[in-house]
Amino acid sequence: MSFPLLTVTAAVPAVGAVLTAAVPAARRTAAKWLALLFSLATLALAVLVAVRFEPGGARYQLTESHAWIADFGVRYELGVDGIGVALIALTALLIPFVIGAGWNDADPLETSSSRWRPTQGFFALILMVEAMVIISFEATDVFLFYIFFEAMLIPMYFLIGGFGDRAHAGSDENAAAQRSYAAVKFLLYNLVGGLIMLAAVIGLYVVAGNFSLQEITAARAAGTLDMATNTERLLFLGFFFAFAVKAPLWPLHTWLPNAMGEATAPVAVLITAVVDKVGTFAMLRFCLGLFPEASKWATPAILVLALISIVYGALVAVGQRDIKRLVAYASISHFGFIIMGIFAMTSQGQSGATLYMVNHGISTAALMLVAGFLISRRGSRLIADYGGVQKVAPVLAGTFLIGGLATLSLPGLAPFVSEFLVLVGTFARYPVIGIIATIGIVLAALYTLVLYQRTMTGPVKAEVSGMHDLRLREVLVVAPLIVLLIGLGVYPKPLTQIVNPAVEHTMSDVHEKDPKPQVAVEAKNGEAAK
Amino acid sequence: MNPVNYLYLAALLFTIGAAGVLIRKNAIVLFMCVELMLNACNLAFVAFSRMHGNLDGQIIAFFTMVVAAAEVVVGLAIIVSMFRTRHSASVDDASLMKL
Amino acid sequence: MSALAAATATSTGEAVQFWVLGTVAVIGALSTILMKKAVHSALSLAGTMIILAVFYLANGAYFLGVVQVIVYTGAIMMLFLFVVMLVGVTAADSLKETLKGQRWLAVLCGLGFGVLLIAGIGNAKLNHFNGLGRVNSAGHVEGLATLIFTKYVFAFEITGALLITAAVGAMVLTHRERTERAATQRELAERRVREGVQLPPLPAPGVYARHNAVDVAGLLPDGTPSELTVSKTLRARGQIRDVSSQALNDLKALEQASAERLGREEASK
Amino acid sequence: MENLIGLLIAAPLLGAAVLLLGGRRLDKAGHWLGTLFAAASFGIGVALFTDMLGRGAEDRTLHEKLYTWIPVEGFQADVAFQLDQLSMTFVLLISGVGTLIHIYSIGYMEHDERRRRFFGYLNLFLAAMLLLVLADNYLLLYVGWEGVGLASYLLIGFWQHKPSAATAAKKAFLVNRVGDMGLSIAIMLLFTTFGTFAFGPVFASVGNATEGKLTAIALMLLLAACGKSAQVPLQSWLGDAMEGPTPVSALIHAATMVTAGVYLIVRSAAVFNGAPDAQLVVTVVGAVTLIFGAIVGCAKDDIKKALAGSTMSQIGYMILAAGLGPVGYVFAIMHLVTHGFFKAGLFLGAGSVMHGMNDEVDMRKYGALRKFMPVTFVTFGLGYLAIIGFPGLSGFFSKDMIIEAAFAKGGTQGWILGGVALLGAGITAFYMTRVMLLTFFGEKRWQPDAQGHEPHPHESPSSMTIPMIILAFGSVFAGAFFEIGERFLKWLEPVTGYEHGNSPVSAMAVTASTMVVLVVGVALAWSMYGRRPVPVVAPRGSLLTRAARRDLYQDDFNHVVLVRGGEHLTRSLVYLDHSLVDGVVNGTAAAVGGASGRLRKLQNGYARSYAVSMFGGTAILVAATLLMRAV
Repeated sequence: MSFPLLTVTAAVPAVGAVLTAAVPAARRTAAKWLALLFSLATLALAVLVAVRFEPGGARYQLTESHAWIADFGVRYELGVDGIGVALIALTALLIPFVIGAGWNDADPLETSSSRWRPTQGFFALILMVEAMVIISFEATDVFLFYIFFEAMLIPMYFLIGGFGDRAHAGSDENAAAQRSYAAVKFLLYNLVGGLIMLAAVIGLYVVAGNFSLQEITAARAAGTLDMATNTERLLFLGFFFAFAVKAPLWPLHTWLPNAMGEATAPVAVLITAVVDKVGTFAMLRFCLGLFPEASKWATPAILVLALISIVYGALVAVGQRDIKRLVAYASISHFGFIIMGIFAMTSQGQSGATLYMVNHGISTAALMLVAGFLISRRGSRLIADYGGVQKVAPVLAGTFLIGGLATLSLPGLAPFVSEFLVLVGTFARYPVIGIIATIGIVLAALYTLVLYQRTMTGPVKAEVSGMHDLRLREVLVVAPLIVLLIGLGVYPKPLTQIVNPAVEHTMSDVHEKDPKPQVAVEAKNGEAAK
Repeated sequence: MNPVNYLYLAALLFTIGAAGVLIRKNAIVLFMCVELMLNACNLAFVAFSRMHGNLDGQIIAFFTMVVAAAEVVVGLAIIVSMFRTRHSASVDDASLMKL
Repeated sequence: MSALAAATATSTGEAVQFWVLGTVAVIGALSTILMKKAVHSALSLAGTMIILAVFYLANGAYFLGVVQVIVYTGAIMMLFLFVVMLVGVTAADSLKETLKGQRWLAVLCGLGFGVLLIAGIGNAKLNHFNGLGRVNSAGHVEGLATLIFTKYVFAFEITGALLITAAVGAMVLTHRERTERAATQRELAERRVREGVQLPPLPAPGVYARHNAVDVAGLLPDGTPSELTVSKTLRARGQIRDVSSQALNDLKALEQASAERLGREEASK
Repeated sequence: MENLIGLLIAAPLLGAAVLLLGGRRLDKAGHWLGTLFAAASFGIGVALFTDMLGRGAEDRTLHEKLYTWIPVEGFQADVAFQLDQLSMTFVLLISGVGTLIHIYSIGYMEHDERRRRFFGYLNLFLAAMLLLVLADNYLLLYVGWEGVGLASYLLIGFWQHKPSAATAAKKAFLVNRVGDMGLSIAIMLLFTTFGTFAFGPVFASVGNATEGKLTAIALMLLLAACGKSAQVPLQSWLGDAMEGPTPVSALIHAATMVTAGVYLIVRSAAVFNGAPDAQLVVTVVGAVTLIFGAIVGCAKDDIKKALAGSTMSQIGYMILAAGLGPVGYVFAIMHLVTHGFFKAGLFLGAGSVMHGMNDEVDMRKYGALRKFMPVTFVTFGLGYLAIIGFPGLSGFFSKDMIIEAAFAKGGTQGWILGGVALLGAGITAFYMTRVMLLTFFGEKRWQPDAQGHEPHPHESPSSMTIPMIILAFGSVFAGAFFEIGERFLKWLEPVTGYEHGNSPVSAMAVTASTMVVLVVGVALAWSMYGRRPVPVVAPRGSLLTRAARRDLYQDDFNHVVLVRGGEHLTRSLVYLDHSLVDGVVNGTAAAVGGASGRLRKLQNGYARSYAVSMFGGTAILVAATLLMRAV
């Protein structure tokens, strides 16, 4: 039996979480380094996964399969396709930055008792989330996926509710109340989605007789497994609802601004850049693979919802007064793009959507983490409390601007590639929706630049005049992200190469082909010799 | 006379016993009502035994009696200890298991 | 009532017996649940059970009928009566309902359930009637014993375990371990002196011309009854009979009568 | 030689990276490094140019494919360059004028503590602009297109501590984004129509597409051009963009970036040639902007804003020419190049004036500066003569050609367009004479600035005057050089195509009428501003003047409709999000909570009450069993 690389990749952060949690109260710093070490080890393993993955090979690679609950056909089945590899890499990549950015976020307050160990808990929970997210990306058994899809809510709940943003406008009690509201809202919202999905998972088992994604997808594609039209649609809606909550899609989005607003910036990054990706990933892998006909049936409605998400999220972001909520609404807009790309049912759209997941993760991380550094300096999340920061902290302002430019998909930065692919892919099949979605790029510029203008430019406010620039740790956190943004924007081939074959498989799952160009293209006489 | 009448009688006694359980507050009387219900069942068993011509019904009735005896012993012990602590045998006074 | 008749068919005699005793059984059951005093309920229930024992006999369950009388009516009901006595024999239950809607719901459910049961029985096809003649051929008790010790032996053993558990349980629940040595009489006397509340023995109950019982309080010099003269238990239950007012009334009536008489005498002068 | 094309872009890009990442260490040498990288780019450009001249007209086009940028099933975007005569023209203009302005900025930004960063941005701009003109497909062009937008954003808002600068930068970026929307839709249309967006295959197969498709693509490209080139209706950002440092205005908002729209249209000539309706729209946009800009230029008292109006107007000429089809493409580019010289020169002159006048921009507070700034006066004056089309100077040739081509359109359209172009020439003469008179002639009307410093006008340092002199040289001779032997025409014709228009009016007549209009314009300006003293505080003016001062109320329209409307929209959406969308969620939660609270009352703790429920439940079960049997 070959080395269970995928299991190990998911197990390392889990072990790290346990060990970090066990560090004695007095050795806080050791816990931090331990967590960072384990996250880096996970990153190394993720890189190994990416290296061992052959883009031209079988659809699912590095597979592992063991019987688990034999009576119900539940198996411990892991396997990755290109989309999974890309997202595992993203997750493993972001966690060290999340840990680095949250280095001091969970230090115990001086007033608290010495036996309390918030720091250990904070980092252990982050690693726990990482482990669960990674295994969700790897699972090819629907039941196995479901378990971890739901289980990751638990550590997230504690991360949101237990480690709030210390920069809160209200009193401590007020902050605690809002934090617990946000955490409960996050939990309940996602649990409701998960519950409906559970019903659909059971329904799927009744129809298909097992939980294996590969088997069911193959049977669906080959036409050997027939589902009644209505059954398929109901099951699809059950799955899609859960993913749409997690993603989040309008109008199921309202938990995100609360959660991101109240959580610390690294946890907010964890929510939007890592955990939410499981939702969009699952749409691509489970919804389309298991229910191709129902997916096509639901496409128009979903595209309209995605379009509303794009425009609505961007417009509401413009009206926000709180930096982190603004980023949250911007993320809602971006998730609209991702979902639109997935359901455009073109290779460009789906490749673009996958790239978008990765790029959005990186760009939001860059913007949000810098925003977090900014907020921690001034102690306020309100945009109006800032002004002229670029004068006193030019590096901070510069990185903030680059993060913002990535958010507005400036060409040359990674998000542009994905956003354009999504738009082209959508436009090829649904021109009107594609054109309306381009409004999103104007609105993105609006909320980003308004945010930058109000916080960074103008006369220096008295409260910010003493602000110091980014520290070494902070630069180390942000710089690699920016390098990645530029690198993937200029040369996205390593990513597309892994993703393309997987997208082709998905396209064949749903029996769709790209629309052909409308006119024949003539090679230019002699000149276009490339 | 049709022996089915025994069953009607059993049903009637059972219902009366059940109503008693619901109406009475005194734990002792409540227990008596339970006994009444059990006896009604026994009567039905015995009648069935006769109708079907085998003794299994009687055996079950016999077991019922044993169980009823055990139940009464424990139940009355509970009542006594309850009375000791709160000087009342009313089941309504033992209503602490609520929100 | 012969064994054969019980085994095969219902005689007119049994019918008469059923209707008469059945009516009494229902009345007994009703009074069980409607009597205010627990002791009355218990007696009614005992009556019902004896009638049921008769019915068992009539149905050919001789062994069970006897057991019913001996174990149920004899032992269990006595246990009930014992506990009733322990708790307070005369304490009347208030039949006033405290839970809102409880009584209506109970009656409704009871009626509905009864109707349903009776409808169910009426619907069932219960016309065949085998009698116990065949199975009792080798002797009734022997037949039962065979079943108990063969087919139902496990259930039988388990009920044995249940009974033991119940007995232990009852002991555990009611038994209170003495945590200290009981005080001797001398110690009690010394404590009484030390506390100095009531040095001499408690006063005796009142002794009257027409009343002479432990629940009648003796009178203090001012004519009010003294609670000290009555047993603590009776006091706790509020079962003290107060005859002082009667005595005072008598006295008053006497004085009035003598006054009238004296008045008349003065007037006549 | 192909390998050099990449270097052309790489040099300033590297410069930008070095300067922006280098930190304070490079503060001392940053400006020299930046200038060096720009000059290197110009050097490479010249080398490529000589190489190109050495080859025949047929094989002058060079291709270089660096790598495949976005390889996705059915969608291939390459990082590949195409250097032909059109690109070459732009390369030389961009790197040449760019280098001059780098040199100028050394002096102009001398006292700014963030000078290193300024040069970094300038280098970034050069790289993006070169990428724009060298790209061999629309998507890569888009990268350059947004890149110059970013550089423009950074440079307009360079003095970020001024709220007005930050706002102007944001406005420029946003308005440009609206145009970019057009470009991205155009690329999407190209992709769905042709399956590719590389210049070569698209232009070769334009004939296969329907006219409707081509018109749609062309209109979207025009929208993009309107955004970048500040054409009506997306012109509003250019005036505000003058908040940036003056070299920026000269380089980006006069000579190069704003002309990118013209480049786009001329580059997409094949598409536009197939869509006559779109071409008509292009000419209309050009003509309207031509007049619009000219009118705005007449009323502004801010010297840079007056020049910005003029830029708008001159680009209107170019767009008009580009809309005329093969008749006008060459002249559009020719005017673009000559405009690059004289407008850059004019802006640098304005910068020199401001440099000497404590950064005062109000022309009403200038006057009589010719004595104090002789070099500036002469170079500015030459630029002035060039722009109004003084015979023999460069503007004369290029503008004249456009007017002639407009008449050659034929029919009523030709008369209208030609008339508008002619009128524009007159207004140009008027407003430029006004600028000239107010700034250099008349009484001195200087006033102390806010801090009470009396301005001491003086000539600028040589790092500033030398570029001005070179540009003035270009303004004077470029036109004649291009026109003699129709050099420029022959140079560009292989790329853009050319056909001689048959004008109903003879060339001589056009030239003559242009001269007449010119003289009228100058005379009118002289009579208004030369003969009598100019008031320091602007008079109320006529209705048209007041409208022109407010950019013909276009900004007010934007403000009321877009800004206010947008604010209301976002505010109500935020409210709706909170009360309606979230309200439904919270309402559901509250309803569930309330129902539970009521259900909780059933758990009253009374055993008898539970018994009733049990008993009732049993009764229901029995009933159900009976019913099932009955059924």
